[in-house]
Amino acid sequence: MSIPLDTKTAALMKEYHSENKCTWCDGCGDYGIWTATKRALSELNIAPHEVLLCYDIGCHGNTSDKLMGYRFHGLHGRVLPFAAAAKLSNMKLPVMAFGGDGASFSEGVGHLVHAIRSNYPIVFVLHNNGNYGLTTGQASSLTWQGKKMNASPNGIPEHTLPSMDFVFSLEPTFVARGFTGDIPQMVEILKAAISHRGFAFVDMLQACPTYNYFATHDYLLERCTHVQNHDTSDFKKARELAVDTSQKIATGILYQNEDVPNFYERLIPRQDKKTTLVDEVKVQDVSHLMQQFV
Amino acid sequence: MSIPLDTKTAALMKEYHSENKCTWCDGCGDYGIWTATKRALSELNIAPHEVLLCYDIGCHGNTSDKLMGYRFHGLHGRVLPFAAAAKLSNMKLPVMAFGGDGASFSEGVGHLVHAIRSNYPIVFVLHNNGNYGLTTGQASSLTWQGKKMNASPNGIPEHTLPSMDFVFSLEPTFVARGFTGDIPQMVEILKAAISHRGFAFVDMLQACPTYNYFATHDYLLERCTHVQNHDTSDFKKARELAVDTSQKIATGILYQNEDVPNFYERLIPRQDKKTTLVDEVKVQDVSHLMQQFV
Amino acid sequence: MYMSRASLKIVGASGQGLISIGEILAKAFKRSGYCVFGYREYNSLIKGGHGSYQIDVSDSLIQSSEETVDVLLCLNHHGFEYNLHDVKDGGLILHDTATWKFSKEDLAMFKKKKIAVQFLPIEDILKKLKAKPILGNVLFSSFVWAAFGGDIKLLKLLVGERFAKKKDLLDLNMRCIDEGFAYQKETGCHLASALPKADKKWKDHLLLTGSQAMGMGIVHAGCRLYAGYPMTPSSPLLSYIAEVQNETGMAIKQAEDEITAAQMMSGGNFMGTRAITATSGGGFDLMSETLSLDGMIENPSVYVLAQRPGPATGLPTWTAQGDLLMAVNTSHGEFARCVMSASDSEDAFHLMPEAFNIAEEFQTPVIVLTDKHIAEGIYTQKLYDQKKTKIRRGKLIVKAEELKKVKSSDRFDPTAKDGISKRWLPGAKAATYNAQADEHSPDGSVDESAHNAVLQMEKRMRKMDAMKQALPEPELFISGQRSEVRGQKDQALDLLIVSWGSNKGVILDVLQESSFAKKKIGYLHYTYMWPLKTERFEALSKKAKHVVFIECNYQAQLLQLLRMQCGTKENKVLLKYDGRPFFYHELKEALMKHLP
Amino acid sequence: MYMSRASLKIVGASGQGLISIGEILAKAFKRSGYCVFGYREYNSLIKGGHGSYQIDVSDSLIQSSEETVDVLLCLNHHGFEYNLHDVKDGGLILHDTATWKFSKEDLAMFKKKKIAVQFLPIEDILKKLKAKPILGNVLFSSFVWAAFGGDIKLLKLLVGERFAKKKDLLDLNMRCIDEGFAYQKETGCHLASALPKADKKWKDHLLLTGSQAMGMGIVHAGCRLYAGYPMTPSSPLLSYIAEVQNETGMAIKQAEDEITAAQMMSGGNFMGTRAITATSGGGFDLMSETLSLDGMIENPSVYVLAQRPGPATGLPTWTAQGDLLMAVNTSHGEFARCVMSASDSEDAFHLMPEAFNIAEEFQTPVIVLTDKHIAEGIYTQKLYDQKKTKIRRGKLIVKAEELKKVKSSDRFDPTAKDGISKRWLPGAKAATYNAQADEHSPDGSVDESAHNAVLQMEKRMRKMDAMKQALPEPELFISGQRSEVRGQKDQALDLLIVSWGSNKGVILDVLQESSFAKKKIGYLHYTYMWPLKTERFEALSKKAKHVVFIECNYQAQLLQLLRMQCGTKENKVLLKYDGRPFFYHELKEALMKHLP
Ligand SMILES: Cc1ncc(C[n+]2csc(CCOP(=O)(O)OP(=O)(O)O)c2C)c(N)n1
Ligand SMILES: Cc1ncc(C[n+]2csc(CCOP(=O)(O)OP(=O)(O)O)c2C)c(N)n1
Ligand code: SF4
Ligand code: SF4
Ligand SMILES: [Mg+2]
Ligand SMILES: [Mg+2]
Repeated sequence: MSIPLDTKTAALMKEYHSENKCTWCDGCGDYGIWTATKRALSELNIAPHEVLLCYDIGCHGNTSDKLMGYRFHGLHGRVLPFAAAAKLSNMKLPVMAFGGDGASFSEGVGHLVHAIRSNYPIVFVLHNNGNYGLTTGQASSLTWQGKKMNASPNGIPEHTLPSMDFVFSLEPTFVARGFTGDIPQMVEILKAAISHRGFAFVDMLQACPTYNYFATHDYLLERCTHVQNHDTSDFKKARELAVDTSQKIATGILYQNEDVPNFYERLIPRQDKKTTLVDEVKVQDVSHLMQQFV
Repeated sequence: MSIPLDTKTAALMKEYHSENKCTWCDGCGDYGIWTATKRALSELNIAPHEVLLCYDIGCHGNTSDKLMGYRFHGLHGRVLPFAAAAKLSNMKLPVMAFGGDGASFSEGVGHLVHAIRSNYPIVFVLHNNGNYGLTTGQASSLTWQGKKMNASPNGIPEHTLPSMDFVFSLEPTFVARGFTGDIPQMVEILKAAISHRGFAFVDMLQACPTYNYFATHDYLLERCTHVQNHDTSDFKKARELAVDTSQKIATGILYQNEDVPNFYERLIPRQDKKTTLVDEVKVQDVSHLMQQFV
Repeated sequence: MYMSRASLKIVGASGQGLISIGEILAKAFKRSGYCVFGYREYNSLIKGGHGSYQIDVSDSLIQSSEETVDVLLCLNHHGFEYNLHDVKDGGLILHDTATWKFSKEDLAMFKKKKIAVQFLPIEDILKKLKAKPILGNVLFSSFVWAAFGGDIKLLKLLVGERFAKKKDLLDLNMRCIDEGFAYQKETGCHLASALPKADKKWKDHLLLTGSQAMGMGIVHAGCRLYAGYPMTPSSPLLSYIAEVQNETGMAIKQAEDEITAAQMMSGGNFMGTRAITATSGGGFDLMSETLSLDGMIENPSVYVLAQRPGPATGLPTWTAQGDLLMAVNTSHGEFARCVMSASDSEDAFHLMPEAFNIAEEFQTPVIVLTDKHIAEGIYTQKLYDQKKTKIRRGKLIVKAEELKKVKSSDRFDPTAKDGISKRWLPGAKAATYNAQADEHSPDGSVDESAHNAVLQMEKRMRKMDAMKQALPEPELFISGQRSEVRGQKDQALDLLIVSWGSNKGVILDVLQESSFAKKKIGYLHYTYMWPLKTERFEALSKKAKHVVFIECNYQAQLLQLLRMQCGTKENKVLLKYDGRPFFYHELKEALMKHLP
Repeated sequence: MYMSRASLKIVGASGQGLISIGEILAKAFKRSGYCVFGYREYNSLIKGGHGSYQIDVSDSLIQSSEETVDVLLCLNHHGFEYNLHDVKDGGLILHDTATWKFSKEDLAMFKKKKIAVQFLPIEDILKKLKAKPILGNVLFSSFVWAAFGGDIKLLKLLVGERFAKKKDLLDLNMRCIDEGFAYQKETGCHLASALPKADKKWKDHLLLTGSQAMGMGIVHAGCRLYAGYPMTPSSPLLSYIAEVQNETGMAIKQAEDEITAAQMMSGGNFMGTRAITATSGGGFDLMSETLSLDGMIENPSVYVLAQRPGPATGLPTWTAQGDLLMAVNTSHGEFARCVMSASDSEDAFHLMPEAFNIAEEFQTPVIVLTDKHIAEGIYTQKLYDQKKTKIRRGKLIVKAEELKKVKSSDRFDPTAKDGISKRWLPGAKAATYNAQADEHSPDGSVDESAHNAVLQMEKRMRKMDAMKQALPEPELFISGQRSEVRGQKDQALDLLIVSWGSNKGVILDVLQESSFAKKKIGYLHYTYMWPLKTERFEALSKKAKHVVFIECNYQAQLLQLLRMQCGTKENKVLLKYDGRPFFYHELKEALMKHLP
């Protein structure tokens, strides 16, 4: 699985290196996403000071001090709006947001819904380990029904949320699915996501050997299959591929539409501005506004 | 549109009468839902003290003191969890929740998502007027793109949320759509919803002559068509009917599945309990629990 | 020094056009040389609820409403019934319903109080003009304006400005004005006697709401992103900012909820633009977790909290000052914050650059309190002096050569003087850092050691001391004078009034009354509420015969805060918590009782 | 009266089994006749972070931890390095890594402090037994237990209980115990000398965490619905309540977020069951709007707020008392609420029925504060006296004949004495009402009049006065005595200590020390924080030579509240805000300095 890196990429990979030691359990899928993130950025020739990485809270959020880059580690469930506004403020900087399945489908599900329909020009990476890892293995909305979990000794009484159908119902412009056992594929996905025009939803199926004893690394390894000859512009087909995981789990870029303007592009007041919101912080003359009140 | 009421129903309708005068604008669809609610309850022979009606905030929420019954008028976007827990506490009482499109698809969208997947045994009536009425006509997630609204002089930059596809992605067990211009149909829908086993989602397309100048009463009147010969157990067909509103808007009961246990029925600890949670408030002997710690 | 004032109230159902009439007349008065203060009351209903639009005018500065008026303009019968007793002796009631019958008691009262009742045949005139009912507003305005002896040309100009975009209506409007003047002549109904003499200095003033003032202040402050969610009384700010977006070029987001709005505001400020959000109490509750986040990551951030009476939904369209203790104490954990409060259209504007400056200088959240009374109050405002505005960004580093030198661990360096460490923005070619919500080491890595926790807590809390130093003491006013008194810490006062926020206007108006002007009464007005400066208060209160706190809440919240900070001797309170602001005579009489 | 105590600390990486070892040994000590107090430290990581499980034992009541221990059991080298200096003179270090080399400094220190280092060949023994690494925990426990001179049968019984469900493992476990004892004999490593004499009264006590105590108290209180959301340190309560659900028959909902949890708790209570929710600071922020709702609709409601250091994510697995001012002042608008604070396993249980009783009697939200130190502290607890529990539901009407008589307008009748009006439940055959979040008339209809606003605000706030009357004064303890002193308001004290919450245990432990016992030191312990009773404090502080506040926060929040309520003279403070509780010697020494 190790691919030789060109020297430039290798050099950037080093710049992303942090002295802080990783603290995930052995076999945790977060290692893979962490590596793939650094790699994708390096391969895209983005230096640490040229990106903003925004983390939610959870095991995945503990990535925030294990790599370099401008980083933000925020509140449970809230990473998306923070990241979106950061991006809108400086459209020159790529912005990535990372969140857990607990954060994204429970506490923060409203933000996910509205981030998709807003088509913010950011990447969202879902660390999908099917449970609340950091708080010691409670069920998330994506935990399978019938599985006993911390605080759910009888399994959950709710239905498991059909996340992919849900996401597709919101007319996303980019949907991909990766698996933490396949770093090269994750790198490819992330690179495409970072380059996407609007909101890129990336579902990373993540092994959590400590608490997720159903969708294990082996389970996923057996089922995940890279989509072949798939027309990523075919919404209907992509949705079917994404939703039906009964036999195989389709991974790779499932859907992409570059024709839909992103949120910033739709803001009429920003239409022909060359500067960013960050550039424009200065005393603004409001004489013309005052005139309306005389 | 006026149907003769039998005497019992008429007597109950009177019991629901409140001395407080309605305060909606002329032509507001809330009048229709208000009437249909009282009528449905009366026809089901449910007296005011035998029901709990929970209202969100908004123009629709101003119904709460315009009829009798045990009522609750809560916070913006939060009516569902309050109503659900009230119901779980006393399964003997029918519980209805009413909310606006602003409340249900923005501030409280997470509650809607989780109420559907939880299949709580309550009715939810969406007063869908396509805007934030009470706060004077701002856009909601269901406002059409391109329409100028208060605080959105350029129209909204987000996509209009495809509410029906969204709801269906969550595997609902009851979906109906009414139109505030057709009270008898609303009555039929509400009666079925109140009798439903799990979570009944009722989308009432509501005229708002003051702020909604696109999906007007006339617009809706022209398009809304009562479904005929429709198999309400056909999920796929129901979803298509619900989603495709390009020509006609299908109204009536679109989908119903009584085979799915509701949330309460799934709670193992409540499995063979004859009493309600309300009945059980008394000092509980915890000797057996203490024993585990000696 | 008795203030000469006249007042007019338009009453009816919300949606009946009372705002149009009010706005036209208010503008007409101002342009004729009067200082106008406008006050609206309405219920939380779209239409049909009882509403009023009151205009108080004077030749000198006026920022309060009387409880009784010279003219009552009734757009419906309910309004008439409801406000019947609010007409002054010798006043006038106007209405447009030919069929009204008055009760014996009413007629007796009219007689006793010498109140005239004048009917306007609006419907007939409109029919004659083949005009829609909506034009009744212009007819009403025109009649009233004529009765006040107003200039017909001015009114035509104003109405012309209003309908500039609807040319077809313009002509009909002008004819309505003519008809209004004509009918006034016919009736001979004159009001001019109630008016003080005009003073032309007001003509060039702005006439605007506190929300519009604040909105312009926000634009002026270099704020480029507004993320909000509608909630009265913060909605007018959102509406204004949104309305002018194509002129200002700002990015506006009506978010999916208040949590989102707060997070977006925080994200924008973190990235380095200036961003703001606004809400009312319930929405602010939801933002409180984000406030705590901003405290932890030392993020400059600005929250506008527009107060209305709570708890819960409370009285959504009314006013209160019940959220001060909350603003100071809400949000889990302990962290530095600044709470300031707007008082009127003047500081609603000027506080905005200041809020951002303090946020950036101290790298901390700032809460700007306002209330419904300010947000929807209509002020006559001198053109804002834009020259005095400076943008201060504190320890923000932007120069390439300095950026080269920073280390990751400079960002949250706990040894930083005053607790304020260097800040630089994402995207800057420099060492990167982590804005970390967990307790962290200087570069933002998680650090859970006891040693570090103490260092970082003290770093962040030291900013409170620095801020307290930097903030101005509360303003002192002396009865009979309208402008602030500098220095004079140790005045011996007959009475010391302490208050904050929107009470300022009415308190100062009342203190111009001769009975107060001849005593030595001090008014200490707090704008910066937290950290709380107490020195001036302590000095003055020691020498004052009496101290009275005036607040629109139940608990006397400013008094509570002062007690917490410095202890105080027995104080008197004048509290109001019925959703209404203090009115002019009400306050005057209440204060009389406290005069030594 | 010197307390004789011994202590043992297991250190290593989280997930390495230190909890198992700790639990087994703690239970073994208790069953042998010791009072045990357990204290855990760990980082917010699933595995790998440094963690510790400390057991302090004594023959008499003990509720604090020492900073240095008699025995340090190291499960990894980092633990050894990190806690090396926490071993007492003459103490013992145990480890299981044959290859460890010690530095010169370490060896010198061992020598100087007469610290013995003992290696256990865990790996070899397990290999011999063909047992999995996890069984190392039992081996460790067995060796330590043997070294303490413990009874092998007792240990086998305990381990047997633990593995009752995994019969296959049982045999291997027993053999591990034998091997542990055998190896201890071989080494001759003895620890018994550090132990005080056992007292058999402890044998029948419970050994449980504060969360388990609170969980049982909740069940006991007749609470039938728990709606929560995981957040340390409230999660253990959720886990416990969920674990026993099939025994208790309660309905449990792990909600989608804290807002939901609070709304569900409120909905359940509104319907008439008893329902509760629990969270920590950040989650509580999100609940604060609902708190305001409960205040407005006068809904009995119970919120558990388990404190940890903030702001933001802060130190999620550590302790603090930084949310008191928030609990008292958060949420928009002004309304009645009760804030109480648990101190230990005793009142964590007994406060729960009380919380519900107060909520129902005063129809108001109740916030129960706890903190990580209580939630995860391990207490030796006398069997709870269940007989003293009464369910009080205040003005709740359930009888048919009384229900027949109620009018809709009784529900929020503002003339009700103490502000508490009649309450009856949805479904009752009676006049119906509207639980209205808008300001309302007595039957819950919207009423925005000034008159009504005042009446209803005063109705709700009057409940604060009634509650203040009804709540008990803070408890007074005198140095050298463990139980509360009644009456004696006007004791002249050498020193008055004022504190609250989990500090109680360590303060009382320290006050048994002879140097304190011989002075007249009073400890005033607050359990009911709001409304705040001040009479006893005022009386005592007037006559005390010194007053010192002990709090685990930066601002001295209880002191702030007392100032706000009654003003206080200059007070001293002993504050800690590093995420750790006060430890025994630390507090002892700090207090010494305050002795007159
Ligand atoms: C408001 C709030 N509620 C709860 C928590 C506790 N909490 C921290 S992380 C987390 C969920 C973790 O699950 P997920 O998002 O799936 O991330 P994972 O740990 O699985 O990567 C929770 C509930 C919190 N920090 N803040
Ligand atoms: C937390 C909070 N945010 C905002 C508001 C203000 N508010 C009241 S009703 C409402 C939305 C109304 O829209 P909708 O739910 O569609 O109801 P409608 O009035 O259209 O019936 C809003 C934003 C509030 N009361 N509470
Ligand atoms: S608990 Fe699961 S997600 Fe968290 S670090 Fe361990 S393996 Fe990874
Ligand atoms: S604004 Fe619209 S929804 Fe509200 S009362 Fe008027 S018509 Fe009805
Ligand atoms: Mg997860
Ligand atoms: Mg609506």
